[in-house]
Amino acid sequence: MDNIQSINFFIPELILVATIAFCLIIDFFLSKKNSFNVAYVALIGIILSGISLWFSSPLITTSLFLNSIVLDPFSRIFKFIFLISSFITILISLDTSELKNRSLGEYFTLITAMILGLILMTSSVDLIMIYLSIELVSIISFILAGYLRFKMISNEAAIKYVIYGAFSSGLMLYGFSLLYGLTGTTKLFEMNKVLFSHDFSHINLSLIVSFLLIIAGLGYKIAIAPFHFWTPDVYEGSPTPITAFFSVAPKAAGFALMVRFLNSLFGDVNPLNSENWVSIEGVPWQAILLLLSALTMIIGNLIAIQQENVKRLLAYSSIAHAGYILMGIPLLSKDGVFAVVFYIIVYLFMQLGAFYISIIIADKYKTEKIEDYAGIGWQSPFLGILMSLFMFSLTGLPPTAGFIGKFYLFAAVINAGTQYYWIAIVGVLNSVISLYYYMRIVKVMYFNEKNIQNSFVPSQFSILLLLILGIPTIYFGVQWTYIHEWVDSALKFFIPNF
Amino acid sequence: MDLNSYLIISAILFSLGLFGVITRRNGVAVLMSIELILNAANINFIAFSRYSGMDFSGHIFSLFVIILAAAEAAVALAIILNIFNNFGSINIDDANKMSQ
Amino acid sequence: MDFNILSWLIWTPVLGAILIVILPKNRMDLIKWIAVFFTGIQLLLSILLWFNFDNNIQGFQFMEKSPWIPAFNITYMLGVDGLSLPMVGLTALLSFLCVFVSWNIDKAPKGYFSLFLLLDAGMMGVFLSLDFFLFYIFWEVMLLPMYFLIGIWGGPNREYAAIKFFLYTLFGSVLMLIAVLALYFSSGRTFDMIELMSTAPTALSQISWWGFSGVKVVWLLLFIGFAIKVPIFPFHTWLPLAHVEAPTAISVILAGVLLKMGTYGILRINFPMIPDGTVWFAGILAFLALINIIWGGMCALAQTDLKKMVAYSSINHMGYVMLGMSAVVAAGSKYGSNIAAAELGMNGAVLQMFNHGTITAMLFILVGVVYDRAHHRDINGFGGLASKTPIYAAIVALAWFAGLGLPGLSGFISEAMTFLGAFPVYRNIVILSTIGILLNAAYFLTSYQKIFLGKLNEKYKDLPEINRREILILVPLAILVIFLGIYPTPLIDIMKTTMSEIIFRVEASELLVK
Amino acid sequence: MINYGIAILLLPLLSFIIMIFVGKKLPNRGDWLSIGSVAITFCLSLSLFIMMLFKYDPYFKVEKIFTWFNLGTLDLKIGILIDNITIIMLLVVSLVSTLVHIYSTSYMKEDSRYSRYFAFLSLFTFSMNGIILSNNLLGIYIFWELVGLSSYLLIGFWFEKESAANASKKAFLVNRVGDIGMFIGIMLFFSSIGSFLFKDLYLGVSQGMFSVDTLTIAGLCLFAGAVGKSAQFPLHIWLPDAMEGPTPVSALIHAATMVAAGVYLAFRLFPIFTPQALTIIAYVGAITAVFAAIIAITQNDIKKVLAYSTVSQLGYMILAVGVGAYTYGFFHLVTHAAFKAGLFLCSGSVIHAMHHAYHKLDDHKSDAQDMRNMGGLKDKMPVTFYSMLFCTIALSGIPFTSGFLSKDAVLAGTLAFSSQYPNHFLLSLFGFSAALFTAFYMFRLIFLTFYGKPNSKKVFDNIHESPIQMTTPLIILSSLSFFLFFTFPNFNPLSYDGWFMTLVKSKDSLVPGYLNPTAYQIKEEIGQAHNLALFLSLSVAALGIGFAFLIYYSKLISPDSIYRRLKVLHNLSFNKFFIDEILKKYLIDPFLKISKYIAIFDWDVYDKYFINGFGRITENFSKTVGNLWDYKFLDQKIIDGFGRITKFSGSKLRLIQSGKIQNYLILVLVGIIILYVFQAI
Repeated sequence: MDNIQSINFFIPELILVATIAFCLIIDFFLSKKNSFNVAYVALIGIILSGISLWFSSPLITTSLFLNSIVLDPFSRIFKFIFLISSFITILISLDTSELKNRSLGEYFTLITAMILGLILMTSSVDLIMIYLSIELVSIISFILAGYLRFKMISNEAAIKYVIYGAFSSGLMLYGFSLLYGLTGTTKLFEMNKVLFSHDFSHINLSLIVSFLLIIAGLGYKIAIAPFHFWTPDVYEGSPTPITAFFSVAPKAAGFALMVRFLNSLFGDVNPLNSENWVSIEGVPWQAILLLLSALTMIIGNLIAIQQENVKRLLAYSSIAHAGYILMGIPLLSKDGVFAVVFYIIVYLFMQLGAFYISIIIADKYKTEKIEDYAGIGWQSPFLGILMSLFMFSLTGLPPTAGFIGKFYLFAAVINAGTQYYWIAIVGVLNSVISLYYYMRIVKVMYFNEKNIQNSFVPSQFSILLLLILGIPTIYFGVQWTYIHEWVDSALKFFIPNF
Repeated sequence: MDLNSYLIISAILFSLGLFGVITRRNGVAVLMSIELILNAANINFIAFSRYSGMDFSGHIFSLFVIILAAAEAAVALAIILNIFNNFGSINIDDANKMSQ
Repeated sequence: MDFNILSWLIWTPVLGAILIVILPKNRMDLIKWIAVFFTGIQLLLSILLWFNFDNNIQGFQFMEKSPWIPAFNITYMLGVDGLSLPMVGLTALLSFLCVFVSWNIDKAPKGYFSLFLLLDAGMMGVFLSLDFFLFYIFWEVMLLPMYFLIGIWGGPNREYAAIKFFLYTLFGSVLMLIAVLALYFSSGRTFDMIELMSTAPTALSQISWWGFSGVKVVWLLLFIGFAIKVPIFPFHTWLPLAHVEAPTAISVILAGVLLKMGTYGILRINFPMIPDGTVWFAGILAFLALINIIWGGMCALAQTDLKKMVAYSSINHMGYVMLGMSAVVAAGSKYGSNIAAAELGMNGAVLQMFNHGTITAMLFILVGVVYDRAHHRDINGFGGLASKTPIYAAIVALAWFAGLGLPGLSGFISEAMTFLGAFPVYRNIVILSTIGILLNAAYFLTSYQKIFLGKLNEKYKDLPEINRREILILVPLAILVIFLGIYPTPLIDIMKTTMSEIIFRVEASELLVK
Repeated sequence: MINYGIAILLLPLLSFIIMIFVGKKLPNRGDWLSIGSVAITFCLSLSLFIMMLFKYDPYFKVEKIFTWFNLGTLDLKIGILIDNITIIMLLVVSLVSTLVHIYSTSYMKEDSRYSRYFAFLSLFTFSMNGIILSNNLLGIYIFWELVGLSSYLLIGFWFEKESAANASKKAFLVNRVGDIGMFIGIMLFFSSIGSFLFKDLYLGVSQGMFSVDTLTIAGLCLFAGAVGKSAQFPLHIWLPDAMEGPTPVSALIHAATMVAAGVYLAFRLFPIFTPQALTIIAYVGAITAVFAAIIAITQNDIKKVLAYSTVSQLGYMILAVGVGAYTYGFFHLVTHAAFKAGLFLCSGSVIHAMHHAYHKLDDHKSDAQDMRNMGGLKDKMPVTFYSMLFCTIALSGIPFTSGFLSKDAVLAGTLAFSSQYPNHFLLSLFGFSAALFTAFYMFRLIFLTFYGKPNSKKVFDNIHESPIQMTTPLIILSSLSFFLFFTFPNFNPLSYDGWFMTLVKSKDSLVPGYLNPTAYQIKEEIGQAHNLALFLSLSVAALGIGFAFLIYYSKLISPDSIYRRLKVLHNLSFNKFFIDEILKKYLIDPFLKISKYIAIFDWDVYDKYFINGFGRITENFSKTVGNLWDYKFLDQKIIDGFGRITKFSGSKLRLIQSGKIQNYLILVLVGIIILYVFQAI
């Protein structure tokens, strides 16, 4: 479809673009004190974009802008994920004291712009577009990470992030260039055809090198070991709402991109045989990804055990979660992709919820230390119960959504064949390890009593927001048929060949 | 000159970039090294595009890369400026509060 | 059926829990009476179920089935048979009694009783669900209230005990999850246990893992999950800790019901679904039973903490259950088609599960009684209490003798059945296991003597006698212990059809053909 | 007939249930209830007995089988069997029990747990009747343990005494050792036959369902139960300690009835014992008989002497089973029940009197059971004295007593066996020497207690004859030692023919292959050995009594000089051959120690280091990874290592200073390289 025709299918994104522009204009007229009002503009824009997305047909599968972007139900789900997570992040940002009394116009504008980048990441099928969207997200991330300009650690986070990010994208770009040289095209589907129609065994070295360099670039985005080293510093230095956002949305986009990139590049995606696909030979990408997955879970969990700071703990644990999710990608099956999408959806709610509670508690008690959470379960039963719920869900205990997410992941692994059992065992054992540190928070909240008897009730805004995050966490643990069918139907049209 | 010469040059550039990124203390120098890596990729793109002769997407790609590199450099320099204001140095390893 | 009695059994306590959560904090008495009311209803329902149960029908009764997640073929499916019915009765009875046991909980009773009711629902769900996924959900859901109940209301070392219990059991259950999924996918995507019983035996043999047959791998994964609950040596070390630290009522539930879940799971899932694995493992199971019996008995003998001794005695007693279970292979023609022995072993095992439930409940309640009064549990720290508290001493004597397997009390007949059942197949193991009978007597009598006999310890000359509430809690258990010791037929009649069915399924294994 | 049996079984149980719950509140603390129930039991037994005498049928048998429970294919059957042996045993038990009940009303009058005592006695009577009436091994095992329970409860009745508490525990545990053997035996039989009934057992054995070896082992396993219950060597250790219980209890349980249950079991099982098993049984019995008798010689506690005497006499009975003269063994069981119960009750009477005397003098230190504190009680307690004397005569085997008849028969049996198998001559040697020692120590007891000078005048003055409730049972029991009661239509005091021997007929062995001689052959041989045995037993009895007379009555030989001369022997005997100490040192203590080690291992090693080790490994690993994070390891070792390596190679890379971010980047590159290497593998 050419560019003009494509516009018709690009309305949600266009609304976002308009919102970004509008935000910038509004911000111009607002004083520093009132600059937070830009958030409402952004929220309205997100809602409008969401509505137009909602009413766009879920069944249309086509490519836009001269085959550089696709429109498919798979990316549609992710668009919703980004809209919801940014919506919640903006709400959280409005509530936190960390960002009080700052000029926030650009902040909200940047978040909105980031959504656009994320959306493009999930729909790109052209190397150029992929690179562009990744850079769009990255550059905005650098700025947001360093948004607290006068805070040393925020600066530090930003410089580390920017150097790491630029370096990684440089590596990835070099990988792209090799891939381009091998296949002579930048379009993923054409590359796939070339890879399957030619014998690459004599030059498989360059293919592998380019694959590894690209994995390094993508791996940096989703923070899998050993490309995760920036994560803790950046997560700690960034404003907490941004940390929460980073641990969900760019990760989701990275996974979406990875799923699309790897499956359309290396997998013989035949829609007729949509259960299990065939991989090209010569590149052991599945084994490498499984290894990375295991490594990521183990490292993420092991370092998370050490943490005394709730925010850092959640940041590290998000690495472990990336490891779990990564498990579903190399399976080359619909079940695997399904599980990845499902897990990301439920992960969105529980991770944001846990972060939000830590923000509320940090605002109220001025602490992020785990031991200072003592007795909170008794002082504020609402926060205690919800925090426990999020912890259970992150651990993967029924009847929470986190369990269902893990369940589908393991189901996909088991279904893929006995040769994958080992990764399932590594995965389940890691969730046992994760129980230890997640439960430590619950333990401190309930078992270690403090003498503080005054009870603490969060604001109504917080309660509402927490319910928005908490109810899906429990409800999807009990009844997830809709979500299952939604994701399932989306994957029926996953990545058709053009 | 054939394709291989370009590829060798780009590989050398890439390696130099890597070396510079790893060894330089100065933030600006690190950024410059990263530019080397990007340019190595650019050379690749153009060489492949020229010698494989299929389409111009390689050229287009390298144009985009140049633009994005500029944008990235702008943001990075702004951050380095900020670092300089806060830490009084543009040595990136001086910005190391968290690990202490 | 219009009245879904099984659903009511599970969800009644949940209703109670919700009601308690809604109530204001200061209505202490009301909270307790609500707990009494809802567990009481559950008990009545289980009695109703007991009387409406038809002993002669093979398979499951009172089945309920409704779709839950059709996309993944997960259903909400409940049913009861001769294996689960005794466990349901035990759960309902002990839950009801334990509400009274925890009458004096004064630390956050609202939280305690609501969690307790949730625990009750979870246990009931495990015994009633016929959908493997549902089973797994209940299995894990039960852990959460347990974690809090030990961690908040437990003894001095409660945090450690709680997390250890949690980690241990989660470790087992996640391995079980893999097995569940392997079963699901190899048998044509179903969690329906009844269907799995017919499809799984052949389906599993078609997969293999690193050269091991799927039968063995899946059997072992399931087994580890269940073995931790039983607990089977060497997965037993959470038990003494958790039992000692938990409050009395929770110890009762832990030992009385939770341990049974392990053996219940093996009997419900491993045995009928993977008969080949069962046959392959039966010998090791018998050997592990021997170790449980001897190891548990010897550890109990050496304890100075009364509650720890009782906890180790549970390890010892669950060994008898496993010994009886291993007898199932006797039915195969390889072992002379000794169906009578298999029947003895299997019925004995389930009978022992029930009897140990009642006996150990008495033991823990009695330990709780003395702990409430003396505030310690050191066996050597008492002496001569029998002259001060004769009624208490008499009830303890009854429980202790039931524990050591005195004929006429329920423990004896089930232990004897397990021995008699396993004997034809595992002669040497059974002969060695009989040392356990001696050990039982040794540790129970030694502790009894140290606490109750001899000169009265002057410290306790004002020790109050057991009170009426405590006696009333113990009376139903004591009646059951005596009645089933003399006349086990009502219980055996319920389970024997199901046991024959399981034996028949295991017997069908090709490994058992001569 | 079966209804009689059921009534006999259940009446004491009923009395137990009522007594344990409401006994204290009943008038007279409920003793009438227990006595009444046991008296009715006695009447029922007596009527059965009379019926038996009228029928006069040696093969009389009534059996009723119930299904206890059904498991699908397996019917678990139990039931009641009444034959002549049952009836005789029932009569003995209910008679002794009734008398002990009556005796106890006086003996235990001052005890605060009076009603509980009677409840326990009822429980015992119930369990003992259960053993007798059972027609199956499982039933016997069940009641076997239940008599163990009542024995435990009654030995430890005065549980405030540490020694009583210990003794009761010891009794239960030692008995359990035997019971385990018995249970294994039961399992061996059951696994082949699928039934516990004697009937099926006999049938199975006679059909040759067992090899001789299996049968030997199974028989010996069952016999282990008898070894425990009947206090045979080496499980005899509990019985002397059991004397910590009230004396009437010792008389009933530990002399007359419960300990004889082992003999009763052996009697029931005789037809299935193989020759090998019987030989071992015979030796166990013989060793026990002589061994316990030797110990009895040096004991000073009046009850201990009687206890060892009981052990010794039980050895006789077992010996009789072993040599095939098992009907004579049973005969000895019955006669012994009467006079040994009499002896115990007499000793109880003495102790009671001594105790009261000490009590009056406010002396709580002196031992009322020590014979050295007694002496000359003959005139003060004439009824007790004459009863005891007569029982002693019976036990020593003097003609005109029942003891003479039964003991003589057993000895004749051993003699016959030894003449048949001369290499087993030790059996009869042991038998006769035990008879010698028996006569000696029993008369030593009589002389020390009733003759000579009283040890303390004050005590002596306060001694009184016991009340009528206590003396009546003494008279009844001692008179029952008169031979005529057992030989009724036959008035020859030297021959044991009579109703008993007619009605209790021995059975042929059922072991296939005719390995054992038939009952008729055994009877013939014993008949031939009878005269020799008569002569020998009379002479050894006379010898024993003579020695005792010389040493303890006329004091012609000083006991001290003998002690000195036979110091080692005396020490051994006095200390019971150190069996308890040996068992404690080499079996019990090590076992307890192992248990302790295992518990410590389980809790402090296995759990702490192995199970928690997983946690610790995870933790340490995470610390290591965490340090890796902090670059203590990676930064210092690997990265600096690179520097060092490059420095070493002389390049100009010394300017390298790894900043923090650069470390990350290096790790990325290292990661990629590792992955490359990995994929190549």
